[in-house]
Amino acid sequence: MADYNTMELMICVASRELDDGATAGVGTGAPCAAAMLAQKVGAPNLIIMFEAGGISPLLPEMPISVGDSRTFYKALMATSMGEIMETCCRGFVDYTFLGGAQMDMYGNLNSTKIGGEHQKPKVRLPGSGGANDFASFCWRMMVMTPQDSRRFVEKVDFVTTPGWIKGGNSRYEAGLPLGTGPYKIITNMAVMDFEPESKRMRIISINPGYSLKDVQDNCGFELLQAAKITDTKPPTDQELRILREEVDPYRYVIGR
Amino acid sequence: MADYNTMELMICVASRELDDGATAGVGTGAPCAAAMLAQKVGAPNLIIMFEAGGISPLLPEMPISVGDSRTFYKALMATSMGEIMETCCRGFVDYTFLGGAQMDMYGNLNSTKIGGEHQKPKVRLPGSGGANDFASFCWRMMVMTPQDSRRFVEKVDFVTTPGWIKGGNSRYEAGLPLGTGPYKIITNMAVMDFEPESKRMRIISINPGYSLKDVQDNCGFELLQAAKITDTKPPTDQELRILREEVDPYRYVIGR
Amino acid sequence: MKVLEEGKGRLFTDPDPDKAREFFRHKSRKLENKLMPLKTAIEKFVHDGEYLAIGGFGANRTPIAACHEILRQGRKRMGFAGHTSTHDFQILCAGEVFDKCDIAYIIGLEARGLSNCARKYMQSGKVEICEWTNYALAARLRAAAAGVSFTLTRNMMGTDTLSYSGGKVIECPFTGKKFVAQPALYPDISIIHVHEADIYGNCRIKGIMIADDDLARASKHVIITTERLVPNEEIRRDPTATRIPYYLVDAVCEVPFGAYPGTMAYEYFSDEPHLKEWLKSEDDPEKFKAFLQKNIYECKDHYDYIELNGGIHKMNELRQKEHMLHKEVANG
Amino acid sequence: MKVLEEGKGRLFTDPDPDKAREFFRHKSRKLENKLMPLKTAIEKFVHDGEYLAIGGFGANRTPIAACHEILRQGRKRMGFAGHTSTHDFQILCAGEVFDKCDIAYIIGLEARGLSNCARKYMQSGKVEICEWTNYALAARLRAAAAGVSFTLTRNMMGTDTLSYSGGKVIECPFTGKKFVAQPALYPDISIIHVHEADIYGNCRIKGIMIADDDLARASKHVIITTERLVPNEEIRRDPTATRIPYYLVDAVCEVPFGAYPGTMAYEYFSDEPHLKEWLKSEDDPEKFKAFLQKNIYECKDHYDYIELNGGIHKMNELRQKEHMLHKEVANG
Repeated sequence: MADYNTMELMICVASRELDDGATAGVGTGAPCAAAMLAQKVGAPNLIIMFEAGGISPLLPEMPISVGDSRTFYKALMATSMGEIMETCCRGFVDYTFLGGAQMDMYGNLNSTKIGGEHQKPKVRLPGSGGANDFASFCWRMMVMTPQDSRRFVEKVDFVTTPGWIKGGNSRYEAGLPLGTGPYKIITNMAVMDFEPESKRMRIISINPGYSLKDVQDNCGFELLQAAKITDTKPPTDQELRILREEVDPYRYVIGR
Repeated sequence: MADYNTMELMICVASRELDDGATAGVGTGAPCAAAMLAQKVGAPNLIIMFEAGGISPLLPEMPISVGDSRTFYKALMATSMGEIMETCCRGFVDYTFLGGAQMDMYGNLNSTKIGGEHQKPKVRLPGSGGANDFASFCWRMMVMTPQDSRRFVEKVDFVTTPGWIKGGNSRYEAGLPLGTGPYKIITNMAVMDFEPESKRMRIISINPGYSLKDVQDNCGFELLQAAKITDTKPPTDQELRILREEVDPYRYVIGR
Repeated sequence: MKVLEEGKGRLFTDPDPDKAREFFRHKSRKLENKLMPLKTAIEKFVHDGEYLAIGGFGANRTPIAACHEILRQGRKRMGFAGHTSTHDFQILCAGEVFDKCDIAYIIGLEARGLSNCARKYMQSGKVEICEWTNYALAARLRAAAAGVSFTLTRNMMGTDTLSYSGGKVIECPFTGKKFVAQPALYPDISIIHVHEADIYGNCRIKGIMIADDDLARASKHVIITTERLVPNEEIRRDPTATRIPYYLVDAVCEVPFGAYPGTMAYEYFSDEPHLKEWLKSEDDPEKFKAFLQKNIYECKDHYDYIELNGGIHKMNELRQKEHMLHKEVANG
Repeated sequence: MKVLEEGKGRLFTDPDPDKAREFFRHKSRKLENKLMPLKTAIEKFVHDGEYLAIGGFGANRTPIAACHEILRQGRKRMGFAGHTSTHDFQILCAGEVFDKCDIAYIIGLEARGLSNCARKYMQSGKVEICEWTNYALAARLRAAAAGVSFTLTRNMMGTDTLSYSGGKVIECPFTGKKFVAQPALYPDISIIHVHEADIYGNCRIKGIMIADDDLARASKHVIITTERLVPNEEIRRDPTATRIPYYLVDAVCEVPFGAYPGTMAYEYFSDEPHLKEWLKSEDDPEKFKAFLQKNIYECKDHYDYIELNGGIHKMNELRQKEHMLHKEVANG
């Protein structure tokens, strides 16, 4: 069996979620690596959009910014952030990958602050950026993140980016576009989705080398369990080779 | 004294209203001729904008459409109608020239219909086009039109384009941008403005060869009179020469 | 939300962005060859009873070839966006293609005069109408392009144009001021003529955009007619020049001189004598019937029509006329 | 108008379009030479207490030279649009230039890491903040550019981002659905770095626009820094390429490499080692003070700074890096 690290595993698993001919709004780092890998493995027609305005570039290598020259290198269009977000809001963008310092059982994300007063926080974080926008507009929001109890918390300090809000139908009652919402959470230990009624996070597959107990022990809230929990298919040699040789040869991301 | 026709007179008089360094949203025909004449006489820095998207072209000749190639020939920018109208709405455009089949004492214009039911009019006209937009957004709206009682009416069949609405403060109470409104009406017989309080049309100068009585006799409503009514300065030889030789050599407009 | 005043006009399309999203969700994003004959494109994507919008501005960069084909295929009962429409409107009225019309500018051909045929049709009572302005319709397309249900404008207030429109006057919660809420317009189908496109539908437009960027984004289906095809590599060479991205587009039709007898900036100027002849022929219904038979119904395609009206010699003349206007630009 | 929910954040600028109109009414539309040194432009148009916005996206096409000059001139108590800001934000925090901030994205340098200095400043309580998103601020600029007091978006709802913003949730009178009304943002001054401009301020931008088209239109004053000047004839040769028309612009400053150490697409790539050195130097306050002295305060202008960091040899290296990425484009 192939040898791989945590980041490589998450990227390979995430890349399989992106189907051919779909559109994805991605950022830098792991999400971009997953999208590039998908294009080179199962989804050659995957269309990548960057929030700063790049549409479907022929990415020569990983961008260091969602607005650097690579994000519109040989692109089909170099446009504005407004147009990218409007395209998402019109319903043209299928997937987005996001992250955050904290996430709750409904997939709500915090990237704004931890502790203290809002005007004088203990720890200030970057804020929404385009995360709240992508999560509101794209059909399926996914998260790639290492799993531990400090990230997976009962209550986030600040809801920067919408998940299923308070569960049930609360996301749509709040006014967000119908049919959108968190789809999959991919960690070093497992893959989770959300139970259709309660919209609570649910384990659907466990990664090689981890147990159900590991996953729950490293989560600050109770995880639901799918009727049938499968084993996450490990990265194939082909996935690893392409990821290491073509997608991230300088190990910017997989070297972390 | 120079010999000239009605159209030439109106164009020359209108052109003097456009000051140097101002911006004007104009259509085809007489308004465009007036703007071109102004550029060649007293206002070389007059900026012409066409609603289809042309900004400050070096007009080689009169356009036949506000969207034909001449309207952005060597222009500073070729953009969208939305941007032109937004520029007007932001307060960047000083003047516009409009016309209509009917006008009332408040400068409200009708270019939509005459008689009959709205869904089955006796005479259907083109509608607003960009007229209502220009009249709502530009600081000073002017009209060039031959004067007769069928055009200058007590009540227009349809208010397509806003003048001072019902007079007084009614234009701003309706919600239109503060400080905008009809400015001057230039006819073959006279030049009119609007009395500051009532906002009713008022004679301020009489064109050569006409009397106060002619002006009132050819108007379907009572015209106010300025404290001092002057004689309209007739076209100068220079204005006529430039208009005939440079602005409209084929007499598209002045030949009508 | 408190509405202070509203027009009595009926909306011919649904401004609900979630319904539009549901449609766009299932629209293909695949980079696939969309090249097809114009005839096929009109058959596949223009249907009786749907809402149609035409790009360009009157007789400038307007897909005239497509308008003729719509008449040949006899489309009826459509809704139409009478937005900066002139010769295109004149053609569609001749075919009585629509019976619902959002009106901004109709009937007129600007400085050229008015179309008797179009005027008679609009006075016949056969067409349900709703009044707007050029900017109001542009703002309605902008709302749809942004995926929301309305945008604000400061026009129309205080006039009958508002009273007979579908707009609503609302009070701004930040300033207390009045604005018109212009409802999103999502056409079922729009047809846009461009300078260059690749086979996937990535398009370039030179000169004024009018409202075609938002029109393409607002429309559920888009047919592109293009003066010429360019390779996808050329599109990718200069992504800044792309104005319409391929995923908005359903059909790409190569139609050189597709805007004739109108103007196509940087390509050819309008055929004014022919447009005059057209207007003149409308004075006599019998004469006009024959004119339409000859110029549209008995033509197999746009090239039969061009052949009838001077063929390649005329096209070259019109190129010269445009070239005269754009010497530096054309050479630049 | 009924407001269903609203954020508690304070608006740092007035969304009233009539007040903005009154200002724009008196802004010169004359085609006049606006060329001046960057130092002069900052002196004339950037004032303590005003609201500032910076174009570009983080370290991409960002007017870094102008940010340094603002520090040298010691501007204070400004409002700032923390919109897609990264290295620019890091610089302005080092100078404690602003004490009011609309936040979309701050502190971070994307994949490069976080700025300790910026983070400490934002945790100090010295800065009054209001939360937004990248698109929310773009939508606020869009409203201002359109001359209205708000635009609708479908983001932020259901989150604390809305609760701490200045947005209001309203009900659509057409669909009954909820939307966020994003109040117009009219900055007092914005600074935008472009590829080409003429002396009047007509500008061209290659590649992504980000939000700079609307930013220029929304701002009361605009300073342009440009990689190079082009003759007005060149602008008029291809009016389709103009992105910012001159009448929006107050000052044109020719600043080659003006986005260094960031990326200027088609010109030069970012100086990643220098950006790393910058981030690293922030770990030790004394070290960072010295770093700022050397790289900003003791520099006469941007060229002293470039000289300190490799001069023309480094610039050529960065050109090569960008050229590598854009071989075909650069040659195309």
